[in-house]
Amino acid sequence: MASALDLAVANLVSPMVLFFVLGLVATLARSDLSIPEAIAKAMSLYLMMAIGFKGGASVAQPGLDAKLGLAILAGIILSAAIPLVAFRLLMLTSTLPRVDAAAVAAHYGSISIVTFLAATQALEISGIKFEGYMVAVAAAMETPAIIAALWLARTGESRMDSMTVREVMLNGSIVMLVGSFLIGIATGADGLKVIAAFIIDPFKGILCLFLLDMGIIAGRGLREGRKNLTLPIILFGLYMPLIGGALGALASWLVGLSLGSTALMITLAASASYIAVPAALRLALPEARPAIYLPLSLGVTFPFNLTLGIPLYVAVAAALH
Amino acid sequence: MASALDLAVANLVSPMVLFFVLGLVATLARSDLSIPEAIAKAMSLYLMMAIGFKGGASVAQPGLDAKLGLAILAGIILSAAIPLVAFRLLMLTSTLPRVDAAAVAAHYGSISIVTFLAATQALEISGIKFEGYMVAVAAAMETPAIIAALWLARTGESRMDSMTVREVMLNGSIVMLVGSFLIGIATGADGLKVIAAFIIDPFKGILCLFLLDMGIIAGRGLREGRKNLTLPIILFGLYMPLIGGALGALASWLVGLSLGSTALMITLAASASYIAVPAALRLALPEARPAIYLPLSLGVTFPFNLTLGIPLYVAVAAALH
Amino acid sequence: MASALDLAVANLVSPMVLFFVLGLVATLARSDLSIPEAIAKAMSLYLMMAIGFKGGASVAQPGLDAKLGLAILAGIILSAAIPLVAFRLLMLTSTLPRVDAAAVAAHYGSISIVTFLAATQALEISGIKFEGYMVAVAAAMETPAIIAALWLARTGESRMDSMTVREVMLNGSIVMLVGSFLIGIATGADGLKVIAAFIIDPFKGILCLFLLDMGIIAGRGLREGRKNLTLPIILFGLYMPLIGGALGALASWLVGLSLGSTALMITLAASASYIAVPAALRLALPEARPAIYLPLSLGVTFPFNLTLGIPLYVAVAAALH
Amino acid sequence: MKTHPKKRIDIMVEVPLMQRVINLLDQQGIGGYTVLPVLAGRGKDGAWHRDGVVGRAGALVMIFCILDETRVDEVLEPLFALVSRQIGIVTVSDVQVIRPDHF
Amino acid sequence: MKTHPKKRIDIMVEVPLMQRVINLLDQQGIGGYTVLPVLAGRGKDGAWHRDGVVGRAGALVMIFCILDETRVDEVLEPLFALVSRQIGIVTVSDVQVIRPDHF
Amino acid sequence: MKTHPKKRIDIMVEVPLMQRVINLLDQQGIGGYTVLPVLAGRGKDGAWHRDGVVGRAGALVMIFCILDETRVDEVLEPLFALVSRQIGIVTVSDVQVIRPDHF
Ligand SMILES: Nc1ncnc2c1ncn2[C@@H]1O[C@H](COP(=O)(O)O)[C@@H](O)[C@H]1O
Ligand SMILES: Nc1ncnc2c1ncn2[C@@H]1O[C@H](COP(=O)(O)O)[C@@H](O)[C@H]1O
Ligand SMILES: Nc1ncnc2c1ncn2[C@@H]1O[C@H](COP(=O)(O)O)[C@@H](O)[C@H]1O
Ligand code: NA
Ligand code: NA
Ligand code: NA
Repeated sequence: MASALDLAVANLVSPMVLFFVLGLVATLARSDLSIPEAIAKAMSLYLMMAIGFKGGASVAQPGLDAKLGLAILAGIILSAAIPLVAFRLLMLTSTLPRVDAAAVAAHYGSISIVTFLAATQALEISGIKFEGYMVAVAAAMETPAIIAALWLARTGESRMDSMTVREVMLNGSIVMLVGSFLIGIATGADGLKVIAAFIIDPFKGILCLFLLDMGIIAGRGLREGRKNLTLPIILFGLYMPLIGGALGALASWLVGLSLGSTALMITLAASASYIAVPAALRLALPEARPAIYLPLSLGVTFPFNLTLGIPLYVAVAAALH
Repeated sequence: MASALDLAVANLVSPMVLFFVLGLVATLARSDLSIPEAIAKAMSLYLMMAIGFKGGASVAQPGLDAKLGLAILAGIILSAAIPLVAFRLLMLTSTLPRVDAAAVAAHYGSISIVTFLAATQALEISGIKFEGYMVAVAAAMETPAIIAALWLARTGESRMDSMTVREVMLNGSIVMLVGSFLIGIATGADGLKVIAAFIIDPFKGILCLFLLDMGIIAGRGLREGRKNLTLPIILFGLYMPLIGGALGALASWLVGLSLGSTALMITLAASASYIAVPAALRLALPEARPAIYLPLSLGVTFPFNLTLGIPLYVAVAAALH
Repeated sequence: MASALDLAVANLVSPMVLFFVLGLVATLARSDLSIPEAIAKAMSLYLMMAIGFKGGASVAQPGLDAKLGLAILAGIILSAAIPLVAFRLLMLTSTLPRVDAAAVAAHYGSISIVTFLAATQALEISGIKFEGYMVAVAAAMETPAIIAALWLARTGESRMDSMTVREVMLNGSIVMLVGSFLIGIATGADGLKVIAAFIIDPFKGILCLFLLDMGIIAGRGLREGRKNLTLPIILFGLYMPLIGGALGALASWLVGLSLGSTALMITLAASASYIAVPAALRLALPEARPAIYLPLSLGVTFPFNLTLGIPLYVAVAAALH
Repeated sequence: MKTHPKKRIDIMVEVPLMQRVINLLDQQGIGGYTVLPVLAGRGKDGAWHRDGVVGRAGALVMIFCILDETRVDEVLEPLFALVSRQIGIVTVSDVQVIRPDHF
Repeated sequence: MKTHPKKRIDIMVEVPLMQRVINLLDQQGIGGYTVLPVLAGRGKDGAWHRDGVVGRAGALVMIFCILDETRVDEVLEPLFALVSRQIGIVTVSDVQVIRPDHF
Repeated sequence: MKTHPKKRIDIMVEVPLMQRVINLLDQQGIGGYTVLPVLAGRGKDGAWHRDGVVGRAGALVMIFCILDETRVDEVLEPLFALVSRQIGIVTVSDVQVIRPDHF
């Protein structure tokens, strides 16, 4: 496992992680360092565009892997199944009311694209390839968890009406990700050449800046969270990724994904949403407290995955191949 | 005309057009996908800077084409003449009140820089050169149409006072375009080398993102517009570019422009403003309803030019040479 | 001194300076050209990140110059000493009340990072190397001047409480600069390679856009300032950089800095703050009028340094070696 | 200059709810509304800040509408039903307008 | 704490008109004004949204100024003449201030 | 619908002062507050504009809080002590709320 250790270290001292730490530390030290909302939104759109387009362009390559369908199916099942596990664990270990437990569970079934991005970078460092369609898998995993969680919450007055469904399915991030993926497929390698200088060259640098912002938000989450996050909940934020990741590993093994795609599938399963799910739950499950699930996902699980989780998931994927 | 068809197809499946379509479709599907105002403004400034600087730097090359002056003159005449045609057609075919007809006419005399940019990309694809001074022509065509339209509106209380004139002439976009053009001339190829990695390499990618935003705005325009745009007006938004373009072709032929510059002159004549003119008319002709001219220019004419118009204009230019 | 003249000219017709002039002229002509706040903030963060990271990465190179400590010490002393000189001069030559004189003095002890950046570009043009640790010197010079000025102001009720100190030390810009510097040291040349396409390639272009914004702000400052800036104060804004620069030259000579670092040290000493100091003084010395020190620093001293000062400082540094 | 008394309803609501509030105002046939950006805030549900927030959740906007006193209740009742379970606040105040027909 | 009654005029106006309104307030010798950003809105002239808008047209800002009751009409009359043909609304309301001299 | 009278305090304050005002409101045990962005303005200390401003100085924000009449003075006095030397203004006005317990 030496190489795994190397990767772990390489990951920890990568500019991406260090800029995340910078944002986190600065915020905990109460610096006023912050990224304007408009810039954060633009960077997020940029990352969706880049990862989606690249994924699509590589799928467009001759010899499309037949596993695409299976992988997406596996992703959907994971997204819907993980909340059931998470919910049970929370009801057992914490004193969270049912509705909050269901809300938190939804986040862990869904995914975090930035964690996914960080994992692709780690794979690059180790020179491991992965299938472009994993982007589609990521998109497919965003929402099923929400349905599962609403069912778990079993509140008569849940507001998952047609309008909400449409808003969740068509939230800006997903549309940008899927749209860019399709455009990538349509224009292929030529299209990629056209805009490579925009979506490939500066990609890593923008990811650093975005992670700086994530660090700032995580720091705010931790500061706010202190009041609401009890020890059992914090622990859940640390071991749940491992459980989700294990299920992701199992699924990848069943589908027979490549080493790189396995690592990404584990990462997706282990990551927790902080964009699509919170927005959906404010509409569909307003009683659930954002003050619980936002700091937990942003302040505990995201940092864990970014620093320790990803190298571990890559190592596990390697061990499975 | 096979090559024209090829170009038409190549244009339709170019990332730029596809991202425009993505924004349009997402908005019509009521997705909340949107680009923050600050980012849209910044991208617009960036595009002005890039196109202006590149144009200036190429003009700075030895052997400045003597046609510069003639081309600008032709542009000014086109900008002032097209509204007269447009106005008559609207008065004949639609039930628009005089003041609205004049306002719409102004937009078609003036120009859309983004349409111009898209045309330069189409020329690049087909490997057709064009003169850098066409940027100056574009700038010169922005405002004459407004004067013509105010004269057409003949409202006693038009507010085209000195302050308004200054504001129209010095609106941020024009200043950025002309200023960058002059800086490009002053610093020439060396200056271009200095900032090429900023204004050339990522240019196409940023144009894609900007067109995504244009698609979103066009979609909003169409949704809003439905109420106010009658069939005659919508048709006008489709055939007027062809008439304007024809006049542009005639002018180019008289001036004896090169193939590429002819295509751009046709595009300029065919395009409709949505920045300089609306702002000016809100000051000088407040009775004219933005709810008519904005959706028409953004939701009908811009998409038409971007998708079908440009390849056609290039083909016509080719046929003339 | 021919080469100095050449540099002066080369500097004046560089895109950076010309875009600054564009912003200045446009604003004085009352154009509405403006850069959204969010973009200005993002560009400023970007510049801090780029200059900090590059500095750190170069420091990480084997053979760290032992002069780092001495240079930082010299910077701190300069930052604290220059305000004393500036204050005396203002009390002698102007009718400014004590508190305003102290506030202005603080700005000239502290530094302007953008002036520093422009100087590094001028050095590049002339192919002169400089030590990466000068970034750390710049950071170290930001705040001592504030302490000195508060002592000069001698107002019983100065509010330099612990909270203010923390806010000044941890203001976003400094944290970004120092943080990126440290990350640059940690990741070294490899880290730089990872994000070079983001922080090096487009750097000059973004600097141009940022200087355009500085020109706009300087123009606003001049328009606002007319009312409050008397001739003695304006003159101070022109000769004080020279005095500060002279002290910087002396310090560099004592420390034995290289040619490039000497030019940068002179520039830092000659430059006046417009970010860290104003924010600190609004907290610690609210009686001091921003309407005096902001236009003076932004509208008089910054343009002087950018256009004439920097080439002069490089020439002086060359003369000293 | 003659002015006419109207009411101003200020609605602080979570961004995800915004469209629903707007739809409600439209259904009630209100003459118009305006949406103001909000930077940050604190309430019983904790503090939040707009900077850096990527998603739509966790941030609020302010929607206000000027309307006739007689219409206030028509709006407040369905509005309250919509936002009572959400984060946010609603206030009503008095304003004077010049063109009463406009509202 | 002793407070003093003043009036607050809120002016929603199109961005292209903003400078003119400000000039008018300056000419009237008003103590000051504040401009607030506006995100979106709907009125009889249709709906608009700030996002993505590149030009200055089609978006509005809010300008408010606090002033003495006695000065309200001096401002309202020329203001009305300026904006009556434009998109936008004007409201007047009561506020209390601590430093009456300031306004 | 039954509404209850409360007071709204609007505080225009320089960005560098914002955190202190917020801390003060927290210390006073106020139910909550909201921060609104401000674009530009003019007062006796001159004009300013948010665009392009890089640093935190030279720009203002608006903080408002809804609270019970009985608490207004508890807030105004320390607030005035804090901002009296700064650039900015404070106003108080009447509002009605639906959920009095909230404030
Ligand atoms: N008393 C108050 N005054 C002003 N704004 C408030 C007040 N209470 C709550 N808010 C705003 O409404 C948001 C939600 O309030 P809450 O539901 O109490 O958390 C807060 O984040 C504030 O932005
Ligand atoms: N009743 C209203 N309440 C609040 N804002 C309004 C109202 N009517 C109009 N507005 C605002 O004023 C703008 C222009 O109004 P109008 O001229 O009626 O289209 C609208 O886009 C809204 O932002
Ligand atoms: N009479 C007023 N009405 C509205 N806003 C004002 C008024 N006076 C001052 N302001 C705002 O408060 C800021 C500071 O005011 P001052 O301290 O008088 O310069 C100004 O820049 C305006 O944004
Ligand atoms: Na997951
Ligand atoms: Na045209
Ligand atoms: Na200095």
